Amino acid sequence: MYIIETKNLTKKFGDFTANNKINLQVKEGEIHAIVGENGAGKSTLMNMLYGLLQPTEGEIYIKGKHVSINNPRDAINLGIGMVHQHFKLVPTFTIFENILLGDELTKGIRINKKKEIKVVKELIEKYGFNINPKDKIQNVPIGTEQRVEILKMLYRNVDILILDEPTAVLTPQEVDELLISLNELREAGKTIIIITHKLGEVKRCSDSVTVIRKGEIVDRVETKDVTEKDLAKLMVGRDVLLQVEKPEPKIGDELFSVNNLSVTNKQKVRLLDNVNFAVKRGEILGVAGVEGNGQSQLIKVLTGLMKCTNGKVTYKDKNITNYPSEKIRKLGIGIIPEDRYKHGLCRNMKISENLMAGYHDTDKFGSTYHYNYKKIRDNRDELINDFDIRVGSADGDVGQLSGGNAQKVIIARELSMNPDLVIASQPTRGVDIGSIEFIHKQLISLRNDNKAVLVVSSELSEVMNLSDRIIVMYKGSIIGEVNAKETTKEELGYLMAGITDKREVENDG
Amino acid sequence: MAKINYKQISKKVFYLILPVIFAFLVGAILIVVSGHNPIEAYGAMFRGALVGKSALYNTLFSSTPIIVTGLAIAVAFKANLFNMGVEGQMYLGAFAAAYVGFTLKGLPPVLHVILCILAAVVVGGLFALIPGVLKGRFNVNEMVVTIMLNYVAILLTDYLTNFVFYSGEGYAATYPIEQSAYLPRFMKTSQLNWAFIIALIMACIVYYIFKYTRLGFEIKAIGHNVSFAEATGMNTRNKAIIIMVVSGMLAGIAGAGEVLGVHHRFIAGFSPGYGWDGMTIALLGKNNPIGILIAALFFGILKNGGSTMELMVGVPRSLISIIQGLIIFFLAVDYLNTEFGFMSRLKLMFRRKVRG
Amino acid sequence: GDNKNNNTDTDDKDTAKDKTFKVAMVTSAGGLGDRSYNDSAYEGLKKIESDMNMEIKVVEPADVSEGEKYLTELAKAGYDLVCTLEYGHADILNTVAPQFPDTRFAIFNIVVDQPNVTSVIFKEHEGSFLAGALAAMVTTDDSIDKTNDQKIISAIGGVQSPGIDKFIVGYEEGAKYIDPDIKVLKGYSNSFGDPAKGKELALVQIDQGSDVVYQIAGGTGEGVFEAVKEKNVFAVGVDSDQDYIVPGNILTSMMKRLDMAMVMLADKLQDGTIGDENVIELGLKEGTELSKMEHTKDMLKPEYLDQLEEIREKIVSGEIKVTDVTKE
Amino acid sequence: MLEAILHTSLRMATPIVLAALGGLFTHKANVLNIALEGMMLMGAFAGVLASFATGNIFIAIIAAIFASMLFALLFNVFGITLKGNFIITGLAVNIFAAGLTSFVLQVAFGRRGVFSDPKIVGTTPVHIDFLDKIPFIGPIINDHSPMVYVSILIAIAVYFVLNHTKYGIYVRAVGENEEAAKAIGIKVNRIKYSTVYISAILCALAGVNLSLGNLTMFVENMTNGRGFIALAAIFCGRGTTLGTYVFSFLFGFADSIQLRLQNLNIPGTFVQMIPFIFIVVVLSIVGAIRMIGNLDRGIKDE
Ligand SMILES: Nc1ncnc2c1ncn2[C@@H]1O[C@H](COP(=O)(O)OP(=O)(O)OP(=O)(O)O)[C@@H](O)[C@H]1O
Ligand SMILES: Nc1ncnc2c1ncn2[C@@H]1O[C@H](COP(=O)(O)OP(=O)(O)OP(=O)(O)O)[C@@H](O)[C@H]1O
Ligand SMILES: [Mg+2]
Ligand SMILES: [Mg+2]
Repeated sequence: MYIIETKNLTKKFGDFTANNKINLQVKEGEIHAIVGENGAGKSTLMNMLYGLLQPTEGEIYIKGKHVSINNPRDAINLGIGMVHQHFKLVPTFTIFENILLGDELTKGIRINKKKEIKVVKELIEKYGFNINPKDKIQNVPIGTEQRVEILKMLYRNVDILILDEPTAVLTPQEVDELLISLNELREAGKTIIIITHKLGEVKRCSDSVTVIRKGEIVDRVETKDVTEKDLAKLMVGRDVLLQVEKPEPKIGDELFSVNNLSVTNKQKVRLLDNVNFAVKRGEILGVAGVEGNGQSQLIKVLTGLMKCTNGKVTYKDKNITNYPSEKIRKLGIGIIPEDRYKHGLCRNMKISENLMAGYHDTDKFGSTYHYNYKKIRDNRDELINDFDIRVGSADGDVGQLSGGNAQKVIIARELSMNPDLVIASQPTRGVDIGSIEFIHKQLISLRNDNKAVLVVSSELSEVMNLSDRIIVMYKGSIIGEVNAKETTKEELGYLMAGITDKREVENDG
Repeated sequence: MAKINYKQISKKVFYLILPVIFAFLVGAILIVVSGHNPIEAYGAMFRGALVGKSALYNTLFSSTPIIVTGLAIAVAFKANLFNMGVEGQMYLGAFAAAYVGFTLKGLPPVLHVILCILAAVVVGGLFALIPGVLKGRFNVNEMVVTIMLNYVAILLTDYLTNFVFYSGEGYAATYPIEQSAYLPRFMKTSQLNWAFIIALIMACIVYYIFKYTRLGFEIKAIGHNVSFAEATGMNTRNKAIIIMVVSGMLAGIAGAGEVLGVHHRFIAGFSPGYGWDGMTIALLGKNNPIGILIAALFFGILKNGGSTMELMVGVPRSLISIIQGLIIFFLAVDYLNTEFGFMSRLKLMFRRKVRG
Repeated sequence: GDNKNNNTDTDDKDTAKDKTFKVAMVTSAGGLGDRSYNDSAYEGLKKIESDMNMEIKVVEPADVSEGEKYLTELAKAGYDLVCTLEYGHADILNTVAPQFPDTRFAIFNIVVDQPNVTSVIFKEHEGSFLAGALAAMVTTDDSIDKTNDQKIISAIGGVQSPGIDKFIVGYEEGAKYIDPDIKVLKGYSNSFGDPAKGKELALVQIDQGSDVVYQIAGGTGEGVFEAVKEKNVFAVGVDSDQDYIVPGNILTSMMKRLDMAMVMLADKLQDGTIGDENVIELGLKEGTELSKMEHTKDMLKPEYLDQLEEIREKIVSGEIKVTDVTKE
Repeated sequence: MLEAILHTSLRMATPIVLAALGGLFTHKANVLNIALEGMMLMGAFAGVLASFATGNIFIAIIAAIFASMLFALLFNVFGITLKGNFIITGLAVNIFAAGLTSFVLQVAFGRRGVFSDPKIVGTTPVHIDFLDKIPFIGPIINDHSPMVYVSILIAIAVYFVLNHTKYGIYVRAVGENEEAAKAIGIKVNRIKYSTVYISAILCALAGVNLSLGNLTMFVENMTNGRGFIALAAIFCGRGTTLGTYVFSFLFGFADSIQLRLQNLNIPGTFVQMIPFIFIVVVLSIVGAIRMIGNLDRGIKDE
């Protein structure tokens, strides 16, 4: 007897079949993982379970009962809660307001804020999260948003919790904490469905796994029976390199340097504090750090989205401090921004248009006064092919692409312009392992060509695998630098937590 | 290339015509209520708007100014900039054209016309520069500023017309422009004039800008996602200013067309709200120049046919705006998009019923 | 063209007796329902229909640019007399009238020099002079409970333009003629259809001591009437006899007898004399006058009316010259 | 003098305040409501008709609300259910309302332009004795039509509803992140509908205030752009209740100053520009101050 069972569940978007005759089976009290490539149809399936999408065909059984879920309310009433891949929170509301949205506590008609805060505080304590209920969502780091989403569901006392890529945006510590929490929840009798691209996490926390490929279930296995490699193969249909090979770096001249960079915002908060570093040709410099320690601001300043209040940025011996992104790209710097759908792409524009944005005034697409549509289309087809972007229709909007494929559009655009330096922020967030392999290969080959990469990632393993050198940011400044080959996760962890004298302590002793 | 989907196209046409038919039906009821014969009334409308050369010409004449204001608004709206000040920019542009029209004397006709239009373009653009700069530099809501400046523009032209350049002929109008600044007509019995050709040229230019130029690409990107536009190097602050100015320039041309082609002088309060009509037209035409031409033509038919309906049958003027309002209601709906939602909802309801 | 025109006129004279004439009227931008200018003309038109058995038609173009179509179509439809109340149609008549030499056109308040166009000019400044004089007489008259002892009166125009200032300046001159110390407050509502603004404007003026408020502002003026009713002071109506709107509080109305003018035109059309005189000026004698003051006459001292009559004669005889600001 | 100006300002601002407070709800739900003008006009019209027919001001108010809500229904059906464009639908409401009012006047009552009649009952100004004792403030807020006091109460109520009730939270959630609201099971369209109805009710009151509070008549198009000024006030006030109120009042204030200055024989046209230029200047200054120390590039979507 399954707590969730679907029979021949099918979802079509127009002529495109996103889910084809899916028979999902989840047992009560287990953690069930769903894996699959980008665009395989995982989110679509979950959205149907949560009432956000209506199936084209097929049936859903919850606790053995045939149900029709027409909206999230129905789902919640059936005890199903969902944390979405793209968070659904109201930015100007506080954490407690977001958690209680739709279930406010009132006194008469007036909202009882005091009581609400108290209730939410208790809830937070119960699950051991470290967040302040009175903070506004727009001011908290993305990891906190994740927890708010989970709390929102836990407050509603759901039996079944669906988590769509919950770990994509978390730091390793946060991931550990989350997995522990999930375990506790299972212990408490809840059923959990988790979608993730990180097969290590699947191994660590799940009881069983369903693998989806191109909208169909390929296999359902018990976690203990498979290895990460097996899963990867099931997903992609071929063997996947879990770590990309990297030859010894051939370090060249200094290409890019940042001197005494500082940013003080309107509220007189110092977001960046005297940041200094340099990137040389032939190397990949990684920037590690717990989210919220100034990496975002650093990238914003370096990519021309924000102005610094102090300091100097040099590229090829040219002072490019406070250059807007237009000029930065012109100098041969490729930009892979942190926020995919805000700064990297435009959902409502075509794939071809997204593939030219930022370089739309170069003669690659015709002249400034006349675009050549053949060139634009050729560019699109070439990049879709070269970068293996999986599209339903090449003529469609980027908004129709799955998260990972959308990211590939950015990568394709920036790398195809032959940059000398790439500034990449979270380049593989939400991307499936096959694509991660691909993106890493691209960045490394760039480095091998005597070019350089500056990469920021909250994913420690990514930083460590990819970089030659790593700098660690803490509270807006650089707290330390390590050699990627020699360092350990522990060492980085200490630095990220702001502890610098660790090594000295060891040496002394 | 995608193959032509006839089913899709015929569906599109069907859903376009359906609302018009519906609006006319409701209109027919009101015509009966007002004591007239709807068949006679609509017949007059149809004849007045479409039958015969001069009727057709008059329809094109009625759509001329709103083609241009529609384009002016589309340029801004497409970039998500709410330029509600096209009316005011048009007034100032019209005044500038009239000023050059009556002050410069003895110029060859073509040159004079070009100078007048240039003046309108410059003045319309400069006036739109104010909300543009306020938006681009200080992030001041352009919708509010343009609404406010409309009043200022109209008051200012009123003043100039009534006191500085008053013709002395007993009504609020400036001196007449020189004959050399006239935009000639195509035939004596219709007011259709070269302003229409200018409107078509503007539609082509805007089409070209949207489709083939960097500015067009950036307008689209800014309209869809400003942060994305900024991050991909489009300098949205300066672009906001430029886009507002381009919009204002087009508004100026709309004004110049009225002065040089119709009134041959500036008349205070000459516009019955072309700027507002332009807004509806831009939106109905989905900010697309071809769509705008079609929507403007449709409005031209309504207006020209409407006046024939009043002249010939005596249907009250207010009824024409009621029918117009009704049609706009129905056209506002994106039937193709809603249709799917509607059908699937019906199906769902049906399914639920069957299951009990 | 002239010769032919004369010929048609003679033809008309012969057939005048048994022909049903058709008269059409095109309203000004304000349209019908302004209870003044357009409505007054429409009154005349209706009289033409009922008393003279002519066929009539009234139409309301949406804006000035439609004027040409309306005038052309009406001429084509065989109307013998096509009158337009919109001054903005002057240029248009210059184009349209020559195309229809057999049709008679008439326009008001502006002169159009075409053989088949009759221009009817009202000397509103003269009537306004009388209204101003009367206002000056009553403003300090303590036998009337609606006025105070301050020498302040006022005027409210729809928009600031020579066309409107023509009324106001005449009014001011009339007042100053009686008493040079009279102060005339002026305000404009920037709209002919904003009664709320009109009321506020009037209230401010009344607050500042005005007790006779002259409105030349269409629908905005309706608000002025409300204000004087509320504060129990006087207003002066315009264009048609508006005294009835707030009986007792509208001192008088400066009537522009468009109704009479319309009837006069129809008369001339009937007896074929309409081509005799192409510019008709209607001053105090013929078409501009104060209302009968049915509701206020009893409040006024008889000598006021005598004095008004005296002034009237002086204006008619040319002894008093009233400024016409539109002619500058 | 100042007292008198403020007294007038309050009265002149009231229709704008009411319409703006109504528009605030739709604004918060992210529905651009250009139809304020048309709804207000319908309210003014229906109020006058009902007052004429029954002589009862309460029935007049209810009729006004009813008529205005009918137009809100149109707006909802076409703008929200059928997903039409809000701006077009709003403009259509305005055109339709203008046409319908004059059509009904003409066809049913045989009148044009103005509808006034002694049978039309308006509201009478309220005199509150104890306010006489308060210097300065007393004369400003005393002797107004009841709608002025109602508008102040409504402003407080709007503040309370938007910030302290479930409904207010839902409206704001729908406006700020529709997806978030949907995901939690809030009926997004129902919330949007309701905001349009609320704005219709308040616009009806604004219209009634215009046609039966300040005056006792209907004149075609008598709203004269006040709906758009109200919309501007909402944006100027950055969507807060207090801000909206303050800016609506400022419009009334600038307008009443303008009326007074006209009588000082300064050229009328330029004096009449004062309210509009004043608002632009205020916004520019506020904007410039906000830009100090701003580090982000690019324009912002508000
Ligand atoms: N609204 C939509 N319209 C058209 N196609 C859609 C729509 N939503 C999803 N798709 C398509 O359906 C497919 C499945 O999408 P889905 O978001 O379920 O993928 P996913 O497995 O969650 O991928 P990822 O791991 O990248 O999140 C994709 O190819 C996507 O392009
Ligand atoms: N739109 C209108 N509605 C009602 N009455 C009007 C209108 N325009 C003018 N009038 C009336 O016309 C007379 C004066 O108009 P006049 O032509 O002298 O002024 P104007 O400035 O030309 O007006 P407009 O600006 O509307 O053309 C007055 O009797 C006034 O009441
Ligand atoms: Mg997904
Ligand atoms: Mg006095």
